[in-house]
Amino acid sequence: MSQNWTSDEMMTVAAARQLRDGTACFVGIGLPSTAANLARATHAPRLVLIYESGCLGAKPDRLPLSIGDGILADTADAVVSVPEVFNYWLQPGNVDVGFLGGAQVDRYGNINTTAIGGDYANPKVRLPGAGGAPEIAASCREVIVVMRQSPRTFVERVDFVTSFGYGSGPGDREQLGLRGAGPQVVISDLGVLRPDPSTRELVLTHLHPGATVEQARAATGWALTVADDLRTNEPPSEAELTVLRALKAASAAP
Amino acid sequence: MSQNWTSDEMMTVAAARQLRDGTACFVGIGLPSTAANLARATHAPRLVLIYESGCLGAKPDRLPLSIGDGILADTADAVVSVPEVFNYWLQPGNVDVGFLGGAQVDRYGNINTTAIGGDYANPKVRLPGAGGAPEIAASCREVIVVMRQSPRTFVERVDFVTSFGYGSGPGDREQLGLRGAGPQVVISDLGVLRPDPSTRELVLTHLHPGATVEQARAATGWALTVADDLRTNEPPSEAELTVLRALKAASAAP
Amino acid sequence: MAEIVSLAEGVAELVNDGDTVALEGFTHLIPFAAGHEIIRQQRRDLELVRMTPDVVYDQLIGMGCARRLVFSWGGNPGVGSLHRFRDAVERGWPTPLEIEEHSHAGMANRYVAGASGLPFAVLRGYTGTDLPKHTDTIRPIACPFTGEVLTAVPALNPDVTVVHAQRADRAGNVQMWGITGVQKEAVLAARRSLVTVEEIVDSLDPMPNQVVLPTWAVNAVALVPGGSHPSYAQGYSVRDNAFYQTWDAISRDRDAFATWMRQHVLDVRDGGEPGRERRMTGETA
Amino acid sequence: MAEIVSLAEGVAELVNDGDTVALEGFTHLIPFAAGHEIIRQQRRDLELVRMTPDVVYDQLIGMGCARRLVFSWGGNPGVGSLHRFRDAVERGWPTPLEIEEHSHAGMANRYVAGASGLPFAVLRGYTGTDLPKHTDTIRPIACPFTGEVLTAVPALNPDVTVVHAQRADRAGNVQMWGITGVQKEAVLAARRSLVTVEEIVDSLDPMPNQVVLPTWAVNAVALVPGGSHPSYAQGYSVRDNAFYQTWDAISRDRDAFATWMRQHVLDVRDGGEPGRERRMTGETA
Repeated sequence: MSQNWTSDEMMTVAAARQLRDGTACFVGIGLPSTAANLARATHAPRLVLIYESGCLGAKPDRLPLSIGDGILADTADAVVSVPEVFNYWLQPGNVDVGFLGGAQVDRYGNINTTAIGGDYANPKVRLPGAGGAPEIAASCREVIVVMRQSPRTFVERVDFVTSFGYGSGPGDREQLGLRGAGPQVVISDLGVLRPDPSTRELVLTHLHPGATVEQARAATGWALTVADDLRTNEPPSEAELTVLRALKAASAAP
Repeated sequence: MSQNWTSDEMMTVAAARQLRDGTACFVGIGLPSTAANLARATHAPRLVLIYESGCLGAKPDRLPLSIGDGILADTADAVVSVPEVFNYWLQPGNVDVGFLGGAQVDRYGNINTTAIGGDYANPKVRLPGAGGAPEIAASCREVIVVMRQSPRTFVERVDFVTSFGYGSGPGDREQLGLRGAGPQVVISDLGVLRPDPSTRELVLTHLHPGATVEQARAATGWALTVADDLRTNEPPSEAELTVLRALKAASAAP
Repeated sequence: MAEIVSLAEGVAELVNDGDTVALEGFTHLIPFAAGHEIIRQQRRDLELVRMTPDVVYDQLIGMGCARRLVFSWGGNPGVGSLHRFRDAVERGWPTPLEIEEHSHAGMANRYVAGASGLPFAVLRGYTGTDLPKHTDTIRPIACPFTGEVLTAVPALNPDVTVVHAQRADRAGNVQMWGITGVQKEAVLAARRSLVTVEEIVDSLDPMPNQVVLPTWAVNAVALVPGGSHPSYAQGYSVRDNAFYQTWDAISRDRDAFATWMRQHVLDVRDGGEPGRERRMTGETA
Repeated sequence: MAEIVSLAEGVAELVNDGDTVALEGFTHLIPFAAGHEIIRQQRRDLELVRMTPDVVYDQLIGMGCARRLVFSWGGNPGVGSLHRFRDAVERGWPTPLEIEEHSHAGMANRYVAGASGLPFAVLRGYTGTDLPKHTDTIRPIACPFTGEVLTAVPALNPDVTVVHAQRADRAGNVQMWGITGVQKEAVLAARRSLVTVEEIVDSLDPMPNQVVLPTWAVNAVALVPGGSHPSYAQGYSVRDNAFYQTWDAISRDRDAFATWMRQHVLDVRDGGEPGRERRMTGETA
């Protein structure tokens, strides 16, 4: 049976499904924005999209190409300053879900978007850095991480902690006084991982259709634990694929 | 020679004359607002009026009847929030002149608008309190005080320091790290007082036409020093009186 | 998402005895009608918070709703004293009123800290004044980089904040413009919020200098045209300056005050219905 | 009061070698033309400050104008890396680049503190991350009321801030709308400021979500239509997303970069004249 969808589409659809209608979601550009807009166009019409450029409740009818795309301001319920979006909306815990990507995620959900290899002063690869991520990871009620899975991206320990997940395990977030619950779900092109409630280690709970446990293990830089009740996700529905592709086509047009 | 103006009009005119064109002035309602609008309508057309309600560069064509009068927002260059007017405009020293009144002013230019008599918990007279005054007195580059003069209002020591002038004398402002220069001039219905550069004590430097040193001494609660070169102010000009009365008439109309 | 309710329902659901309550609005958009409904529903032991108590808190205090007042300027703007406030502070009538006194800059920053989810705010304020001697919520704080000493004030997080705005849409998004004071901060700092509005419309056309509170940041919206009288709602009404002057005489005398409140607040049965507050205006003119 | 100047005059008067310079604009209204004029006037040893360095700082860094960068996200938005920034950090070309790295929330609050005349700001930030190990301008601070430990960052007070806006009037009052980012704070925090605008008009009609900077808060205004290209000015232009993608290839290679800069920036003699930046667009498309 041949699939009529790509693993990136599956990843986007799986991420979109995580978003509950009526919640507020802090959205970064790229896959998170695609997933959030897909959710709003399908099962979550009242999803509130918040962009760090200061657009609250943006309702774009195509995918914005940058975090400060004019269509976000044009369709927002309110446009506020960048200090305000961080201080009044993110920091006090008004945002339900934060959506983060990254170059590396580790066993405990810590994320690196700063530098890889070498040391900080002389990195092998210099990445863009923190942006809004550290405070999104700290203050959103929960965090969804989306990242393609490989031994270079799913690592035992990130080279640099840009955004704090569960640190070294249980109790670390609480000890630091972080208010949000941290990364509740990590979605890759192979499946879904969730933190074990007691160890906080990321555990494979779902596979996408067609992916195998062996593939997931091979694409993980630590000894991956697989949930006893491992499940397989529903493939993208026709409706999901149609909307997703229309969104992408509309934004590629200009 | 009979005067065709009242001592309140003289006080207002003397206050207006202190305002230089092109400066920014933090204005309270009542006499300060009248004087600032008189200045703008006569010698200082580019005077920038800032009201604590958040109106920057208000240009009312009648006297506003409250600090949040709609005409202030309608004619302002910008309307900002109350936190912003205090934090971004007053606090960093962006305002040249602060205009304060009060129930008591003392020998060293400290002002009381909080309580008179008894103690703080059981005052004889409870006044409105601080409002914007403490930070206006601290952060404006200079302060102009306007107050009718009597032994009850010009006192040796205020019952409560709501707004700091020169404390107990030289060096106090500097020691506290206050950035503004403090009260540079006090204008009453009898004349003008200025702080002595070395002692910081308020000294009578000008009398209004018709007022005498004896009157001023009798209306002051401390042993008033009179400047060697005591001068007499010019009476209100016809132009000043015409504009002042027109402003007042326009605002009484509705 | 905000619920559209009647004013009576909104106050009944959101304002409890003993709550810390902020009714904000800086001269403009003061939520008088909501204050009157709180009086009618006989709330007691409130900690009232407001930068400028104004006539609305003079009424709440005089009617015995408050045990404590947190404020920065307690006068009748452009007129003089708040006589019910003074009677409570100077003579403990009708009940003693505990006060916590700040400056405008301090109060504004306390709301900012509350809205920001921080326990305190930093400002250059109160320096050299007698306020810190009497107000425990003013403390020094040193800059961790320069060592300079500044002033800290704790966050304000009211149990409920009530504001008045020009408009809401049917989804409960709130829009206000003109002088918007500290209302956004006061609403975001609060655990619960109630907004009274002049109008409920299909969609909110953008306005210059608008402040928009999204529906998911507000608990309840009530339609109360004229709900800010004798204050005003820019674009809908003008400030009733004559009423503020009239209030001076009414409020000087305990009996005159009680009579006025009975006639214009307590005996108004249809609280929250359109036109009520406008009728009150006519009677006092 | 702001002076109306040419872009070349504005940069010559306000930007000096060794200055701390902030060019702000969050995706929208990035002052590219002013960055190019700084390159043409060969400023050196600048400490560049900006939340999102974007292509404009990639160009300044690649042309050797900067000795230091203070930032929070250094990528090509929607595309990937800033290759000139990476070349400077990873290989010290054309000169070594010292970096001071923050988060967006930290940078925004540093500007807020700068605009507020405070030496530092407080936030819930950086907790648990590796940033404080490498950035000395992140320190703990305790609440004087609750004892809770939060994070302090020092104020940013650039020597000069440059922003692009939609309009100014002839008196020099500046108006911008749409996504206005951190520009008000960056201008108010700076010792000097330069604003490039799409248009100079007789009077500024109010716009929804406008930010107005009064003329007395700005040093100089220069008319530079298209001055934010390849970023955009809402109501005047759209973002040139294709250019951002094209930049990836141009900037990967030192020689290709140098050639592009010579053709499109250095050899443009009439810097600041209307239409210049638009011509540049056409050539790269």
